[in-house]
Amino acid sequence: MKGLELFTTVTYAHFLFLSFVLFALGVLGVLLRRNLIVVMMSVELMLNAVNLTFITFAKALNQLDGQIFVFFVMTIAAAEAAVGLAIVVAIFKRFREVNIRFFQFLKG
Amino acid sequence: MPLPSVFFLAGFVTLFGFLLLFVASKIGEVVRDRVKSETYECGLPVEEKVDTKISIKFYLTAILFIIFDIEIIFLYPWAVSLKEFLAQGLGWYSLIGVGIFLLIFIFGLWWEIKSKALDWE
Amino acid sequence: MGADFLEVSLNALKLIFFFLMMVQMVPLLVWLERRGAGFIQDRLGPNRVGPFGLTQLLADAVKFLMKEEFIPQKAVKFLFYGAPIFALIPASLALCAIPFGPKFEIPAFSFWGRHWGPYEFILQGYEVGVGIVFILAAASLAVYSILMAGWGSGNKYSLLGAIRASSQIISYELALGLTIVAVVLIYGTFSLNEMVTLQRGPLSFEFFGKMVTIDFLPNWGIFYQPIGAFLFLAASFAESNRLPFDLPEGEAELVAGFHTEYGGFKMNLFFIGEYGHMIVASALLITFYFGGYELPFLTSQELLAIYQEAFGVGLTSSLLNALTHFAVFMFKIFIVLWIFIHVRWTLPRFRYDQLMELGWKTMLPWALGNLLLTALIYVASKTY
Amino acid sequence: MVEALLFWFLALVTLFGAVAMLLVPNPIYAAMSLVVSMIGISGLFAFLGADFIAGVQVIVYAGAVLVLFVMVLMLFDLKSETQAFSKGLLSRIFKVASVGFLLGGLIGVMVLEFSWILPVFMQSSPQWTMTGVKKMAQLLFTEYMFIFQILGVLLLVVAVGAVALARSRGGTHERA
Repeated sequence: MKGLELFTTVTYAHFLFLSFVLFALGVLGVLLRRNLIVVMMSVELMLNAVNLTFITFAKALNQLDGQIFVFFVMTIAAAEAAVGLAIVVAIFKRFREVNIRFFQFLKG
Repeated sequence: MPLPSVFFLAGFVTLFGFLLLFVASKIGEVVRDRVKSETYECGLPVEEKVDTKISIKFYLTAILFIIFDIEIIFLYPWAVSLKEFLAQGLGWYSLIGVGIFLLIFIFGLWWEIKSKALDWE
Repeated sequence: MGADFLEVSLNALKLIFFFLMMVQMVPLLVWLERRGAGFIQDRLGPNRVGPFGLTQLLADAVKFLMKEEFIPQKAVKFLFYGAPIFALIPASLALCAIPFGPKFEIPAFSFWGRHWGPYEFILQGYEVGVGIVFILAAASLAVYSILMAGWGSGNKYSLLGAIRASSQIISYELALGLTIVAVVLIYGTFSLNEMVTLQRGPLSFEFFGKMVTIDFLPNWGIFYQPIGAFLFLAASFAESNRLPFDLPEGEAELVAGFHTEYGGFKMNLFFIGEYGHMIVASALLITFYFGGYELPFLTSQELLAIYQEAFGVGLTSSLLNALTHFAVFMFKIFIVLWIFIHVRWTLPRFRYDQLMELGWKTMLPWALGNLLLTALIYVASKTY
Repeated sequence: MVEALLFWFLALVTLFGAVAMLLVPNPIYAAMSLVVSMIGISGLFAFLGADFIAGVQVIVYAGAVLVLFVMVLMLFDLKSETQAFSKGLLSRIFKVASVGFLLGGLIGVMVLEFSWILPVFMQSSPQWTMTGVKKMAQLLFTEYMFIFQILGVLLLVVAVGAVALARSRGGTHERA
């Protein structure tokens, strides 16, 4: 069972690794997707990956500050989603689509 | 949190629903009909619209819900540990702190009501 | 889930039991609802099939099973089938976190040449430390099945009904959340089991340094939170889409709301989900404000002592104790469910703008005021 | 052993949701897969003993933020998208490669720093979590009181701003 230890015991490293992968997937979503709403969802995923890191360290260091920061990050994320979607709806009203192509209209 | 139990139950419920639907689909007799599988429109011919307009109010409601929901969630840790605050002599301190927060909350709600963001005509 | 094989399997069986109990209560409630409607409207209701029409339920179930399974052309297949299955999950997850009775103990015994240690079971699917938060989280997922159904049907009435329903649910969730904050404040815990424990005995509380005890009243939450209890009841009507808040399926406007395209067993699953929400709401109301599974003037320990005197210490008395409290809890739930049914056949439906106005401009301020008042009185009475 | 199984199950659910969100062209399906991912993450929080945060995660993300996303997507009625992914094979390869580089760097740092490879055990006793919430509240309402107030102001600003933005002049929908 020596070789299987990676799978049979869960370590903090597992959580950190998972959160890195989630963060990378979020970055990929921001870079590759063209729908503004999906881009925002990818940002939410990145924030969640960071939250996972916070909680992992809170547990590992036995300090609750990490949990409080997750609380704050969630608040910011919700606020960002609210304003961001309001902007997306405004863009949709104007251009009838929510594609990052919209940014080309922002040139002065 | 008893995660294994929660996931077991969720899995069981899903399986239960799936099996019931499966059995129901096998028992009932099926008569295919072109008209039957059309979208239900109270018997009128189906009218295709390019986009169904949904009032922007619904989405505004959802946005305001997010904001107020977060504010309410902030109150939970305070409410649950008010006894401990009182035991430490921090009762009024925490109440005033949360009171200021709630005043901002109430001001927001008042503003939304006054600016007619919550009116449905 | 448990230490050894027996405990794990018993716990799993317990979960399945609670889920099936919820499913089985639905036809009973439908029968009660139809008979109740008949009673209220001075007519008979279903009375042909079996005694008092009770086997009407079986006939209905068979009818649902025999119905043709069909899917509209425009529907998205995955969402269309997924929505009714998903509709069951939030209610059953929430129901299993509510305590239905006190703990009962199985003493150690030997069987099959093995020693099986003493077990302790609780009449509850699983015990969650942060019970209320868990239930709120599970209940907040209910919106998805509605949205999935509305979008997956490919019908504009369904979509409009779904968006209406989800808007309504999230609007009333705010008032509900605020009343629950006041409840949490009174008890100082998230755990439903602890709340039930705290409501034992006669009404007694510390008021400006004096202990006040009123012997003829039980120590129930309703005496601390009368406004909160009423707000909670009203908000849970809206959360479970019951009349007078059943705007999502206002027949005159939207055919049948988000389940316009559904029929047969898929419809039935939605029904189970909806009634499940009703059951959860009444169980929560009982747990918060009406003493949970406890009898008014006899705590579960006292009753256990009485049973132990009669049957001796052991499995019989503790099991009898648990079952008695289970019956008490079910009785209380049925009273609340009868209120749900009675209101449905008494009050007319709101208009949608009235509904939203009630939610945001009346219930939310009242819930806020209730919370502030509770907090002020609580802190003032404990410090001076 | 049970813990390891639970962890891998949750990790797979989370990763499945995230990958599906990345690859599914239809934005509504993407939002639904993100819901799955969020629930997985909340399970991981509960695994790490942060029960309250896990509940809040589901209430806030799955119950509020993503409902808003799904509702807005339904409002737009984007049944299928003409172009879900960005164009250009070369730029795509470049993007994926740079993200891979980032991920490799992160993992490299973690592997070099061995001290985090400690086994973690699931906290399931209700007592621990209750005191956890209470301790958290103690910190939140004393040390972080100011940030808490500031967040209240921020949320007020967001509420006002979102209403103002939603009512700004637009094409398709009438002014509310």
